[in-house]
Amino acid sequence: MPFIPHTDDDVRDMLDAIGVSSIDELFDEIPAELRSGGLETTPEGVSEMEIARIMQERAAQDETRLCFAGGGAYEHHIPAAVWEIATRGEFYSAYTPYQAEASQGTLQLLYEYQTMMASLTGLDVSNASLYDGASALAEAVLMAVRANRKSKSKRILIPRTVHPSYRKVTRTIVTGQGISLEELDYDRDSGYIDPASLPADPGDFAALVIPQPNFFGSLEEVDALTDWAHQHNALVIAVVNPTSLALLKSPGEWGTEGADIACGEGQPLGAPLSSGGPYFGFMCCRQAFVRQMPGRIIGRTVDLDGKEGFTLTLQAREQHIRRSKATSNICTNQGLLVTAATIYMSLIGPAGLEKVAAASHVNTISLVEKLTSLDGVSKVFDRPLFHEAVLKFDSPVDEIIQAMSDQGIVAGIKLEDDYPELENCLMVCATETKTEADLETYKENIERIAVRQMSC
Amino acid sequence: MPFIPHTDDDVRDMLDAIGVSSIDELFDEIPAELRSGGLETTPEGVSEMEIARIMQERAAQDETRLCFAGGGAYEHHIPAAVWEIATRGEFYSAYTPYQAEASQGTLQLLYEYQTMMASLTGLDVSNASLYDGASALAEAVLMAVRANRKSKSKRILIPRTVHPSYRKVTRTIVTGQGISLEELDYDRDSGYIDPASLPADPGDFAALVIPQPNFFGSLEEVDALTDWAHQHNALVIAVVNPTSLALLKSPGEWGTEGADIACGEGQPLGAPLSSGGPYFGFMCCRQAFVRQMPGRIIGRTVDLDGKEGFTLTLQAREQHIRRSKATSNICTNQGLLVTAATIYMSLIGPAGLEKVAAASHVNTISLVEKLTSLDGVSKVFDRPLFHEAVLKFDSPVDEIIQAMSDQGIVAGIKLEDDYPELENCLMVCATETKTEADLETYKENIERIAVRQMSC
Amino acid sequence: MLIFEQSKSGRKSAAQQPAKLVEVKDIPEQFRRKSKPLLPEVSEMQAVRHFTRLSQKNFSIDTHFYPLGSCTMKYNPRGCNSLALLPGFANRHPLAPVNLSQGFLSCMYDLQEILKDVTGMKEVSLAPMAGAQGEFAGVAMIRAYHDAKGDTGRTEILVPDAAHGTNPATATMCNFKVREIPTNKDGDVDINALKEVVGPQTAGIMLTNPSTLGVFERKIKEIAGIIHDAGGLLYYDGANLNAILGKVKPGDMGFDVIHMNLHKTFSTPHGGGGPGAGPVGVSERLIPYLPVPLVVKNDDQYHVVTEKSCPDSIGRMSAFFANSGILLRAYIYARMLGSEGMNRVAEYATLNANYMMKKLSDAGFELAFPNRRATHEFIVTLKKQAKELGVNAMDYAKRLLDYGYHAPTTYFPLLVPECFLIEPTETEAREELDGFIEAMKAIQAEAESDAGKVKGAPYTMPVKRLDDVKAAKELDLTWSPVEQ
Amino acid sequence: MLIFEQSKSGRKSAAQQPAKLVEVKDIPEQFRRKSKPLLPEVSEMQAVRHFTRLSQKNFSIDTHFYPLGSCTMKYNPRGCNSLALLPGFANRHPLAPVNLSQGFLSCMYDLQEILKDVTGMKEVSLAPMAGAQGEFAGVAMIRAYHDAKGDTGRTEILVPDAAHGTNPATATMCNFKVREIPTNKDGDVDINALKEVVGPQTAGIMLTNPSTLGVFERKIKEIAGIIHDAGGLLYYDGANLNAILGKVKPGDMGFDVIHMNLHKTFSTPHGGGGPGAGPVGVSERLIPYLPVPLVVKNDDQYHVVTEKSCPDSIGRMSAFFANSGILLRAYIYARMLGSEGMNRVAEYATLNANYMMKKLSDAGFELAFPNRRATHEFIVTLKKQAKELGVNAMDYAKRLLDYGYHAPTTYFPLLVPECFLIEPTETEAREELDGFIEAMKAIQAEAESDAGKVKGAPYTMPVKRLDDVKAAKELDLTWSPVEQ
Ligand SMILES: Cc1ncc(COP(=O)(O)O)c(C=O)c1O
Ligand SMILES: Cc1ncc(COP(=O)(O)O)c(C=O)c1O
Repeated sequence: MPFIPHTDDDVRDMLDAIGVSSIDELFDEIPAELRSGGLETTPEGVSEMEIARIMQERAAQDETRLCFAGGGAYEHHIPAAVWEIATRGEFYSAYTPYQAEASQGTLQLLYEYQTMMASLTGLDVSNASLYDGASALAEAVLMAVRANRKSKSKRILIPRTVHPSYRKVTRTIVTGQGISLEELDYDRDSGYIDPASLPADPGDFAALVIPQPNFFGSLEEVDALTDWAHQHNALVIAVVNPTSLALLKSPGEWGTEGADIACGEGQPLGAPLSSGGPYFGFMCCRQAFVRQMPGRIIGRTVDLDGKEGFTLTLQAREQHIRRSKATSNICTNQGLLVTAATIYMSLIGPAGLEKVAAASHVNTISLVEKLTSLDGVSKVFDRPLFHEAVLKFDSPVDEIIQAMSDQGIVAGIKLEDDYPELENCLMVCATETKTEADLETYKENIERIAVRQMSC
Repeated sequence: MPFIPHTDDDVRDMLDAIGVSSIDELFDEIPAELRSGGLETTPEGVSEMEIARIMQERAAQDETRLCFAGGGAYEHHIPAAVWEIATRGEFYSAYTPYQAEASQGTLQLLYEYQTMMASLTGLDVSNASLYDGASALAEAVLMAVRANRKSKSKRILIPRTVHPSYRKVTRTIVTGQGISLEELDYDRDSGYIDPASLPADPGDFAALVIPQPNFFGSLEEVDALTDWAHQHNALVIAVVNPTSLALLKSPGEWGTEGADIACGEGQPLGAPLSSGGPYFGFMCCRQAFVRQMPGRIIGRTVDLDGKEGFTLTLQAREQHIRRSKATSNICTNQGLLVTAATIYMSLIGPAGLEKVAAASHVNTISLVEKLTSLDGVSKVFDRPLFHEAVLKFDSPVDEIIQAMSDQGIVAGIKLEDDYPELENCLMVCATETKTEADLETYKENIERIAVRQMSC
Repeated sequence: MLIFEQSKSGRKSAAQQPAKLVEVKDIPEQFRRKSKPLLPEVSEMQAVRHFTRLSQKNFSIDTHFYPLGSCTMKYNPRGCNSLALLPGFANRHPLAPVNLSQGFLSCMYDLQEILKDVTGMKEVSLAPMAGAQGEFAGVAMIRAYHDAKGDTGRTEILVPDAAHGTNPATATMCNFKVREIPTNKDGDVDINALKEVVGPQTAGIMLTNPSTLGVFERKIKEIAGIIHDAGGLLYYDGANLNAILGKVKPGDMGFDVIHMNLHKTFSTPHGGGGPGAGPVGVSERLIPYLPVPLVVKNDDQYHVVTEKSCPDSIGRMSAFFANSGILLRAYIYARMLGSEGMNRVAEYATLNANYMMKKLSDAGFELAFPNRRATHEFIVTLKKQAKELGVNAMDYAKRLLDYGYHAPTTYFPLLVPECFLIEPTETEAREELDGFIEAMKAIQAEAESDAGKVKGAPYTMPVKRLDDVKAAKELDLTWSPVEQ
Repeated sequence: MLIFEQSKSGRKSAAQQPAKLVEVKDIPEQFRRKSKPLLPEVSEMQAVRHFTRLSQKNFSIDTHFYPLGSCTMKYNPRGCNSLALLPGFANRHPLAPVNLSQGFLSCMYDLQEILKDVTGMKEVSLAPMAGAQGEFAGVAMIRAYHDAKGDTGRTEILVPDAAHGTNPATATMCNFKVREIPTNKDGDVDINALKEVVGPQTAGIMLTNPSTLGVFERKIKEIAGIIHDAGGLLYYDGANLNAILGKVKPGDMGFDVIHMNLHKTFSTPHGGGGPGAGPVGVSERLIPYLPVPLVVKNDDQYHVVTEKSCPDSIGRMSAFFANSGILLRAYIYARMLGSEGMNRVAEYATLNANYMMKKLSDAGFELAFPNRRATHEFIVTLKKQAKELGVNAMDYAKRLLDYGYHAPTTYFPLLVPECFLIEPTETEAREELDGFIEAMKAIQAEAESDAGKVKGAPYTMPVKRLDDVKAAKELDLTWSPVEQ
């Protein structure tokens, strides 16, 4: 009986104490016709040793030698200490800190996290996490519609340079409430939203979403976009990569007044790629909007002796108090990942994060230079970029992806499903984890594949 | 500056406080002619990310798919909880528990460990570990010579069925003190010490070493051997595999009076194979000999309030008190491994250990049956065995070992270096980790190799 | 001390940084950050020591009995964690090509199958990242279903008054009006009240069964009939699935759509707040609307199915696959339990709850539903103590901490005054239950003899009772160096 | 509560056991065990909870400043641990064939090279499993060297009175007579006394430099001359290598053989007692006697050299290679530090020690060697406090625990009365040092105003001061069920 501590004696004594003769009797309120005959297709239980063998074999199938894909999930070095500490039972197996006095570890850590994120984004306050970057954007959109006092509009302007999945998730979540997402197209040469292309009279809208860097890795004209939105009484929702914020202007500094809400994917801060999750969404905003913010928030307070302590606060926004009038239905968030991120940021520090960002930037540029030196490979956009770039090949990229994966290499991300205009394009990323030799390996493989393609 | 927290300001302030102008000045008592110019061949420092890459590449070279070698180091399933808990900082980074009040975690654990080991071996007391099984035997020999009141002899009888490395290590350690190790030869058909072959008048000797199971995996006639030694006023040192003790008679029950000292290799209790270490040596003995036992011992006592607590005790045996008259020079032992072993034994329990032992036994027998069903493979000894067996091939085993290792399989242990009479012999072991399919894999590979050998 | 208070300009964990700061030439000044972000500048050891010590200030399953009702705080097997973090899994990019994905996808496919078996639903999507997101997906599917039929007048979702807050909040997010259904005195849904509000405007009902009152809704078939007859659909909140695993299947009760909380029933870690995983299961008619991605198996190859081939899907819930690493842990757990093990979960969780209920009742504590069986949890009400002794449920909760027990869920469900919702789970030994019961008795005695002592608790935690009012009034949500 | 007290017959961690108990038919009854061993019968969660909670009762580097003199309690990088446990390393059998060994052996070879560079010795063996075993190997080599020359009259090993206990104990184990050399008032070896005892019976001398008195032996060259002139050899106890890493090489000081404590200088974990690793390095003339195995490189292949090809070797120290996993950790650490990093270790360890020494002296604490520089450690003597206030070093030590600091080494070296041997290490921040100094001042004030308070310490640990006398007199070394 895995994980069940009862001995036969225990069961007998406990049944006696209850006054029933069998465990089954305890289920006697369940109408007999509903009782199932047990599970049918679920296999029999196995020991940890057996499942370990199974999982090792399966994991081995997916072993990646080199990963050059980004697209919202980035391979960064994660200090060993991060997960050795985050998986300590006291963090790993605790619940949401409802009993504050018995949860000061988690609560103080979250307060520290909020401080770090607010500073990184240049905004006043942070919540304690949302599910992931995409759903954080959805929540930001809902929040902006609630928070914008100057506009009753339910229109949101969202560039096509925002991550396609983020736009899809936002659509899933906000359309039920009658919110419309209007897409802004991008400049085909530079892969960014040209401020000059914005309509002079866009009509009433609640918010403009601004990604920085955008999905293609290009940098947007965040100052101009921010000011334009504010001029039209709209709020600005920044979607940012936290690593990039060590190099790039924080949303709080965009334009004259700064963005109003910043959100994004926390994965680069210590979470492994892990097939897409668990990651965490972060969200920060101006102090004025804090009561519209979804998710848990931790506050510093004092105890009966006046000693500093930490507790969940502003719970009146949340579903367990406000129920149908809550700012969001979110309850469970991504606490463990925030724990890891807080440890990560503490280990990496401000200088370290800048070095990571700079190395990723320079490595990607170097990779692009190497690859575009080959015949048949060209760079698609001519904008400054952070750590991703779109490359065009003169043949279908599926073959490249396939051939590279045979070497255990993830070559990048194919774009044409979401951007039909970007046929034969691959988006690549080389973070600080890549060495000069790794970049050469990529190039050599492309050369090899190209030769093979020609000879077919 | 990896791992150094000082800022430039700190250094300046601290130098000021000391009253020197540079760190170098602090080394001014070292004669100038001794000062080295720094390191010469040591490479420059690398980051954790870089060393991780290096180590991953090196570890990948040694990746083992299936291991059928034993010979004193056994692959057993290690519950994930064992090392997740043992590497918690509080266990991992603590020193020997000199300040008992601030080390109750380690101390209580060691007291629990002592209890478990004493019970497994059927003896009264246990120490808190020695380096490994081989050096534990060496210490047991020294101890027996000290402890034997009935004999002043420095002769030790040691069967050739004791692990060859254990005999070598013991020789390294005890010969300086004039102790002689006399080897007893084994029965060529059965691979054990035939009690009938023992001399009627062996002369004065301090102790007889009895391995169970012996190096070949065969079971010795421990009762007869124990009684024989005791009849000649010698002590009995048992060398045992702790896993086997779930199935086999404990040393305390051997013969009429039981063994006097039991020692062995603790690795099977939760330590990974890890190229031979760190493992731990265990040692247990009768209460009467406790003051002759080397190594740390933990005792239960009370605090000022009468509350139960644990502390290092009988320190008067040890080098830090007794100096040149100590029972041993051992200071640092293998505490972390004992931590793991204690967690392992708690998770596996008495029934689990028996199942592990039984499954290893049955798997090995099954492997032997499969292999000896092939032409040119035969079993060498006809004794009952625990979980190892010696097989004879009709061609040199180096080729088999090599060919198998190309498949990531460790085929077993070659014996002829230490036992010239066992030419073309391989010792194999199949623990509970091996499935029927694994055993078949072994067999199929042997068939394949044999075919290839023939076709050469 | 906060990590920031240990920070010093120029200090760093050098081994964790790329060796050099390479020069960034290609990013024009106007895009660059000017100010240093307020991240700690500490040594590696300072960080390790700080967070190790912080961790010790938490109660957790690994250290304490944690009978938090509705949360299923059972043992999180360590093996699930280490195996989910095997390099092949941890380093797999979510958009890795199909031949670097078969290991992961095979686990996901198998998990979908197990969850179908467990719930009796026809198809399962692993997409939602927690219970509440599963609820969202479920209610959105209900909307999509009605919409597809052109049945757009269904504007209301029914929710029992005992429901978890995420239920009404979810309905609102999906733009439904929420109507509360009262509970009768035995903890069942008030059928008459239900009949009164059901109608053509009813899109569906959200039910938890066993309910959050710790009792099994006996009239579930009748309720299903009422709702279905009115053209509505039934949503099952699977937070309490632990109580009936292998015993009753939601599909058999008549539910059309359900979510599961794998971080409860399938024992993935709560991590001090999350992550979770909230897969949804549906009956035949809702299959087209399932959120994507889904995993299918063709010719022994596993593939991800996305919105491209599911035009009616409510869409994506996350940027990539889902909370994949959590799903892996749940899969490993499910395989270790196996079919017999799952059955046992419900049995022993129920045994433990009924035992505690009986013992606490014997000790004089008032049960919310004395005539009912406990399911995997049950409710004690301390309203008498609050009224007569001036010691309320919160006081008992805080004092329990001093006795080494995490408090049960307090003040939920809202309709039982001064309540404790107690869920021991199947992984706790009888000795722990007895210890908790003894603590409750001891606190009762204290409350009777020295109420102030209980009201002043806790005394043995890192802090004494915290001022929540001050926290909410004088908001202090981030540390700032100026104040120091 | 002991784990045995949570044990109940028939309880188990089922997921950790092979599914079935297979029948054992081939082992005759006479060999079989009859009684069930006293191993705990607990659930997986009970074990996890028990040992997690036990761990919290420890002080450790990861939680506390731990300035234990002579023990070099510096930060143990987490990366060293996780990388040494990579599956390729953790699962490698010690007797794996050579082509499943190149990864491990290359690390060992590289580590040998680094240690040669660090120590200035000609050859290194990684075989010894801790410092004391390294000492044994070293002294055994000294014996083998003399024996090989037929110089069998050398029966004495000289050891300064300040030496660590393992030094004389080792000499005894190697069958040498130990002669103690006194220390002069500045902490150096008394050269005149040394000259008096040196002679043809001298096999060698065991020295620690810096010595365990926290000072650098300035006359080391002269001592080396005296010993060498008499035909003896110099043994270097490398426990204090942290103080001089990259600054002075033992080989340059004239030592013939040395051991290193990698669990000190190379920051491998102490694990609550061990494991360690005590490699030995030798000068040219002792190479033939090095313990086996050694790793050599031929044509880009790494090989293990054993006793077969080293006929004069003192032999093996362990059943297999050595404490391999610890050597891997040390190698990883060495690579992260690199040549510059090692230099810095000595510099900052020395800076920290001298800073603390100065500050404590300023605060009125008496230094054992006020006229000397501290090396990486230094000694304070509390003899005045013991005499005048009746508060001894042990009392100060216990009271420090209440202030959140592990005590320094007490009562060692034996020749300084009521001493604290304080070693902060380079990984501690100045703030920690200042905190410790403030605690010492506060305790001093307490000792002066309320000696009883200090003598009754500690108060905040899991237990109060323990009765060591009872522990030794009424031996209770194992738990037994009968007594309960
Ligand atoms: C009954 C019930 N429903 C729904 C939820 C919400 O699930 P989650 O927290 O995973 O979003 C919970 C969780 O607390 C719950 O107890
Ligand atoms: C000076 C000195 N020499 C030798 C040793 C013995 O080393 P080990 O404990 O590794 O056996 C120590 C360890 O405490 C020591 O401090």
